[in-house]
Amino acid sequence: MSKANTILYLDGVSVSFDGFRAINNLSLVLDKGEMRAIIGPNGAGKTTMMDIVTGKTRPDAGEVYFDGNVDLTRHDEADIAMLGIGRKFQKPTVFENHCVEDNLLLSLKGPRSILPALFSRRSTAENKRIDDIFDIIRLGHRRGDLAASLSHGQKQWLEIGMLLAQDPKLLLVDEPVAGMTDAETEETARLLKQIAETHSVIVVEHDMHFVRELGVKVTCLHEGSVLSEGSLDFVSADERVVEVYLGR
Amino acid sequence: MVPGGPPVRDPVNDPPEPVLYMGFLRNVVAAGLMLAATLVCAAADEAELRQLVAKFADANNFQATEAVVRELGATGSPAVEGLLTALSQGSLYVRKADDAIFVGDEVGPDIKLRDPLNGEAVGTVAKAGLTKIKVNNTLRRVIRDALGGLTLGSNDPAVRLAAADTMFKNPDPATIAALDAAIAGEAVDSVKARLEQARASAVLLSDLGEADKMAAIDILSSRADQDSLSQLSRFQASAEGPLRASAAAAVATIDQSLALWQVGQNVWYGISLGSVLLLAAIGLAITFGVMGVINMAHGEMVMLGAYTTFVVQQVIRDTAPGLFDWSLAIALPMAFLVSGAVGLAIERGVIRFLYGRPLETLLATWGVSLILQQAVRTIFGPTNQEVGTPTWMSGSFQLGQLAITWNRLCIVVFCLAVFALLLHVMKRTPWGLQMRAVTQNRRMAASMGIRTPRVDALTFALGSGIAGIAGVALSQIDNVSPNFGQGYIIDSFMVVVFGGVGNLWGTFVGAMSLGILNKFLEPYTGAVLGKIMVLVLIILFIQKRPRGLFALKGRAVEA
Amino acid sequence: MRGHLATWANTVVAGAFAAGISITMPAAADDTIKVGVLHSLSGTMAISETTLKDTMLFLIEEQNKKGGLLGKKLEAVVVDPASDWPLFAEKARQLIEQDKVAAVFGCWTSSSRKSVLPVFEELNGLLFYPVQYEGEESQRNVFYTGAAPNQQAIPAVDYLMSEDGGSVKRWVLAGTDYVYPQTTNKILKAYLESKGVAGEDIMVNYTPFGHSDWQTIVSDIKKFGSAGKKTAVVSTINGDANVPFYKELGNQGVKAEDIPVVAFSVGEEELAGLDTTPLVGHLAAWNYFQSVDAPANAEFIDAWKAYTKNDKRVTNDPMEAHVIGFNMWVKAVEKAATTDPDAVIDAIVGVSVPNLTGGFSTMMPNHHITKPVLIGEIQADGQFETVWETPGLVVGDEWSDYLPDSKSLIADWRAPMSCGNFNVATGKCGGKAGTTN
Amino acid sequence: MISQRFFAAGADRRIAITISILIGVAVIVPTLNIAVAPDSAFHVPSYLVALVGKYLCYALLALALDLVWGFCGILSLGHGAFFALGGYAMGMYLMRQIGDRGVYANPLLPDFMVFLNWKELPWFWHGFDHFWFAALMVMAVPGLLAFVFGWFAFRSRVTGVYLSIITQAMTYALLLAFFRNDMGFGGNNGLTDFKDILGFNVQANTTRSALFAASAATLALGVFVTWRIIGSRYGKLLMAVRDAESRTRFLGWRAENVKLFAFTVSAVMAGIAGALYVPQVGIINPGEFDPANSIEVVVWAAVGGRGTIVGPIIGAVLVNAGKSWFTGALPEFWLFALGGLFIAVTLFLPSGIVGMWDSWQAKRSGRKAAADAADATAVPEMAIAPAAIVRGGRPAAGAAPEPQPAE
Repeated sequence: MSKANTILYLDGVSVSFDGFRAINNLSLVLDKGEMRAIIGPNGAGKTTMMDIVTGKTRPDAGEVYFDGNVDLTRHDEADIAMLGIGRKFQKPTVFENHCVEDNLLLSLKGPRSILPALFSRRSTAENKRIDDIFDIIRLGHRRGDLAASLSHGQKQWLEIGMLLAQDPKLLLVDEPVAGMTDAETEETARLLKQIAETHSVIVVEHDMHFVRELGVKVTCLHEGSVLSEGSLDFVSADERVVEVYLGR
Repeated sequence: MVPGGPPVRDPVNDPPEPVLYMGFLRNVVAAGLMLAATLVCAAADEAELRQLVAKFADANNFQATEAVVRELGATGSPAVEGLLTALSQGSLYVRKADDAIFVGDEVGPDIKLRDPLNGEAVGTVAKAGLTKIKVNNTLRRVIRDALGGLTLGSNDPAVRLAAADTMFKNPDPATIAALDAAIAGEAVDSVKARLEQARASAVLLSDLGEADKMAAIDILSSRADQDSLSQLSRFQASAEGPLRASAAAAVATIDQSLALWQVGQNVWYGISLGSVLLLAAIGLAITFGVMGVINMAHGEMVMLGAYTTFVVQQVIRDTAPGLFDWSLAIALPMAFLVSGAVGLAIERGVIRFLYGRPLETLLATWGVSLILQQAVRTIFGPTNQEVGTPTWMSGSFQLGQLAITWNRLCIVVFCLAVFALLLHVMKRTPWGLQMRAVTQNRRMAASMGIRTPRVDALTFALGSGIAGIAGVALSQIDNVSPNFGQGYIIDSFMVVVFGGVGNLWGTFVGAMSLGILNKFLEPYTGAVLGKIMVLVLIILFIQKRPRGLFALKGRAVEA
Repeated sequence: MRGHLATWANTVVAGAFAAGISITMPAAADDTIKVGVLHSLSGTMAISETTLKDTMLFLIEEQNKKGGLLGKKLEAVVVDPASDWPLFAEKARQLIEQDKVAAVFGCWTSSSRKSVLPVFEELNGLLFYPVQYEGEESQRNVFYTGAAPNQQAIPAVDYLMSEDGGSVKRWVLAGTDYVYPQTTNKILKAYLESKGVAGEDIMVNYTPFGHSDWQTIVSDIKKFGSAGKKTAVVSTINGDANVPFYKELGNQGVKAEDIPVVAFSVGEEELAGLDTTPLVGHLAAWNYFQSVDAPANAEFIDAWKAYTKNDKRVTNDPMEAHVIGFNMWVKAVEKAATTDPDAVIDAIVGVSVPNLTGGFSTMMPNHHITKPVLIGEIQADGQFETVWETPGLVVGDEWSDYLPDSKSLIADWRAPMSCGNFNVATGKCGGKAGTTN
Repeated sequence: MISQRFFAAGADRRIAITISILIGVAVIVPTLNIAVAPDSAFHVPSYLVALVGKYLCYALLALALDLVWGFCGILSLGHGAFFALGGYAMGMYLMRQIGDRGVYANPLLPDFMVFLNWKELPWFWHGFDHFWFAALMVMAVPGLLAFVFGWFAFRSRVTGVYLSIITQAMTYALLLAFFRNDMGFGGNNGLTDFKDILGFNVQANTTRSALFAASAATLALGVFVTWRIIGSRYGKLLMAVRDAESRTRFLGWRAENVKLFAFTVSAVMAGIAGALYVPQVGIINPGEFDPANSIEVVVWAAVGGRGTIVGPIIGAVLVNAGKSWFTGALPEFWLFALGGLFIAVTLFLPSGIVGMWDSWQAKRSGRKAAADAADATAVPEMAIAPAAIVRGGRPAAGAAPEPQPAE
């Protein structure tokens, strides 16, 4: 396999915690501009995979490359974020004690050192960018409210908005529609598809309707390695997948 | 050993079995008499002795008293033994009226008098009518030496052994003959060995021939302790020729073996310090480690345990002095209950409103600790309270060249027992299971029918109760004062955090390693720098392992 | 909005001044003379200092029974500086400036004394300091009624070197690591060396405050003492650490006949927390023991026990120092017929009052007093028995003769010299020359 | 821009008032002390000047702690160490100013070195005869210690109680070290017997008043600086780190640097507070390193209101005023009162005095809110008090308080 045209390249990655193999010889390749859905039962290693990609967990073995030639195992979270990988957590994580607008302001692409942050003024370009993102995530009417006061779904969107503000090349989105109403789910699918037009995206999700709505290639993980890969129909027809989901 | 003093642990390595040696008793008595005979030409008769004793009345300074003691000692009469013992304990009196000498026992404001030689009761006199014959250290030493000579013939092997030790430490060539006699009559091997060592030390100072001295060097070097080392090195400094060489060799050997023992001694001190740390920290490992309550009042729980011990001992002293040796055993459950109850009250009254806000528990329990300290100060006063040590915990014994004190040994054993018990409670009992269930997943536990508030309260009470029984043990080595707990709180937090919060084994290993580390540093750096270095090492260690020694690994769910 | 801000501003201002206002409240009644008592009632030093507070209350009550002073009743103003040194300075200032006390009796540690010195100097107050200390100080406004090193340490060493004391040849100087032990040990070391003790026969050891694990040090002492020469330990270990130290000594079997320990900070109060049976024969050097056989002492002990309604309350040396200091102050005030500090300072030098050991103590021009020095051995009942005492009274020597830099200094607060550190070599008064306030 | 915000509504207005009051106090109190006759009702006695001056230094220390604890979630149990180091730097300057007026009249060595037979000035005492150098060290020493300590600790991601305990270990180690006479800082007695500061007698009323004014002004400056920091984008980031550290990392911020900056700034502020404190109380000794002192600072901040700017100031002044009063009025029982106060505050005022005031205000204005919804842009300061929102990442709604294992 060539790494050349990939945005993310995992080969033979393994990691274990206290003897438990969370990720076992996992290989996964994502092309530039691709959107991929990852499914798998609980404990399949989905979140751990994201931890590895974003630098939170170091793999015991294997290669992790970003954008063809950047070895991610040599960088920490902040570096990786600056390289252009954005991550949304399973549980919506926003700055609850800041207003919605400040949440985006802190996420905007730009220098990440202390002194500029201490003395910087908000530029018109930044204002424009924030307005644009508000248009995408449709939270403009709440911009002055505390993030804590948002509904669960709105927090999910805000977090996606924060990812967009970062302007990453690759977005890792962990269960974006958990706890959302059907209408919100639909809206989220639309939002992600819109994002995927300009970014590479990995979506981890349990909700099959949502995955179907995305209409992208699906990877099913089980016990830390890839069980099946292909279209959703192909994967859901795979007997082994049915087995791990339904039990024997 | 002060004759007639408090019962001290038998220093004999192999337990003396007087009954076994009944058959030799006659021999021993005979040897004693023989010895007496060699010390003086003729046994002084009683009248002569009384005359000597009467001299105490005129002896108005220590030197004069000392002279009388020496004279009495020189008589070699067993009759003066009781008299000298009494003198060294400060219970020999002069009756002001007629300058007569008596042994006296204080009974309230009066003194019951006994005859100094035959011990017959003579009557009771008010204190004002008597003058006590003062003794000081020098005099006590002289008396001890005098008794050493006298007691070589004692029936009790332990007393003979003590006598041999005294003579060993104060070698005098003039005693060689007496020692020879004693060795010849001695039936108990361990005592005989000590007598031979005492003789050897005397030989080194005598003008006996080279062969004798060579043999003496051998005997001393086989003893291989600090005393024999210093005697040999002193001898080496003055000796010449082959004697000097062989003394030097012996010194080198002893030095080497002592250095090894020193390592062992440091390990023991470290374990002993570690077990003190563990005792202090183990309750905190529950309240802080398991429940997440930053319990600044933990030290005060320990203090309450120590004060409970004090109260228990006071009651025992007043009502049943015979039970005193059991006082700690009685105090243990009491302390557990007292501290546990106070802990329960704190949990129900304050802490339960603060769960989930660990840093605020710090504030509230800090307030609680101030109140408890001041309460104790108001009730018991600010000064130290006397917590006695049961006789079975006093003194020390030798294990090879290790000096092990009984109270430290008891604390180590006790600490291990508490730890094992706690592990058992946590791992093997339904209550422990509930406790673990509640701390791991509260809601799940609640829905399984576990009454979580009750488990919280009992867990906190358990942690506090354990702190209380730690207080019982620590009262044996430290001041029992209102500030008692303050001295342990910082160390306890260090231990728990160093070991890894929430892990009992971590606390155990943490306490022991900090204790041993401290004791190995202390000889090189001194106590102050040693402690600073340990603190710095903890800071550095936490950089390396930000969650302590025994951190739980895994995909920690982080917000 | 305005209203709420105003309220809020009030809170801050009220908070800031609450202390001052409420402290001013107890208005000074003119028919009493106030006496400040500045001893920690909480914190680490409460253990020692609380007794001294009680002593002062007792003395004031006794004096009032005798009709007070200058026809007025005495009134005690007790504050708690809580073992917190800067708080000592704050409280001293409060006592002098707010409560207008005529004299202050207080402090225990050197740090607390050092902390209040500038306050007493600035506000011209009077401080009676009752605890043995390292010396090297003489201040116009302070009267040192405790022992200077020459009134405690040096006689103790002299005794141990004497035949009665066991002709000690080898010395362990063990202390808590702070100024008093450091200075005392420095003086002792110089003194011992002047008496021909070799450097290798002196072992100096320092431990932190509140040190509780004495295993290593006691075993080191044992080892040091087994070299064949008679060895003694001179302990300047601070109060709190003494109990575990003595417990360890007892348990490791260090007997007073073999290695006696002479302590300068262990008195009856400290021993009250200990079973002294294994410690019989260890020594302490003080200027007073409860066991001293003197009528004045017996009378004092009885009155004290009656006052505290506690038959077991012990007395100790710093208490006696307060008794002497208080009586000296009373006498000086009577002599000057005023409580004005300047007048009292002038009047008090030369004042002589009975001490509790059956003699008289006199305030010297250097603001230290004359005292007998007693060496006592610990008895099984927790008391000391005097085994030796100086033939006469010893004058407190503020500037040690054994430290090179203080050799040539003297203090004399009488006019015209009126100097706390007059250098006899240069003929100059160092530092605050001519400071009368 | 600044002046506009300075007089804006809400929290900013509160800051403006605080600064105005402090500057007012800095001018008025010394005037009332010096210029008004002692028998006048308006005279402020010197005793009060010294006392309140001390409180103001404590307030600055509490503010410094709150910058890291309230706004960044770093519970430092070792802030007393920075305070004490600043104090020692100032104390060393004051010692050197004594010159040959010490009791031994040694022109070079402080008295405590003379009687412990020191022959020459240790190297780290050099330079302290210049005020500028001492002033620099007042900031540099605590700042450097905080920087090095924080650099290691934050990089290794030591958080929560682990961090708190190692800060405690730090101050405890320093306590023991400064107790050692060999360190050359006067051991247990510390540095004392000061004579002059910048050529003025430290005991003179005018000097004391000037120091008071300096403390009040410095505190005002501290409030201003803190307010500017909190209001900047960095300040938002600081609180973001407090609330969701990993989120900031995944956004590309280096959370360790964010913390390190605040920790260092806070240490410098604490050092300055210590430097102002020393000439006013006249002594600095290792007691200031006592871990219990650092815990007390936390208590002040909590009583006043954590995560607010004025809260710690109010807390420090109130608790210390209470302590001054209680230790005089109830010497035997004041610990009960103080302990009871701490318990009561945590139980009944969980977000401190300011927090309670704010929530009371919010309730009151909540009634008006329907009519006056336009004011929504004015964020009340309470909003940034974490106590009011979510604790330990657990939704506050309806959940009963429960224990959680320490992290």
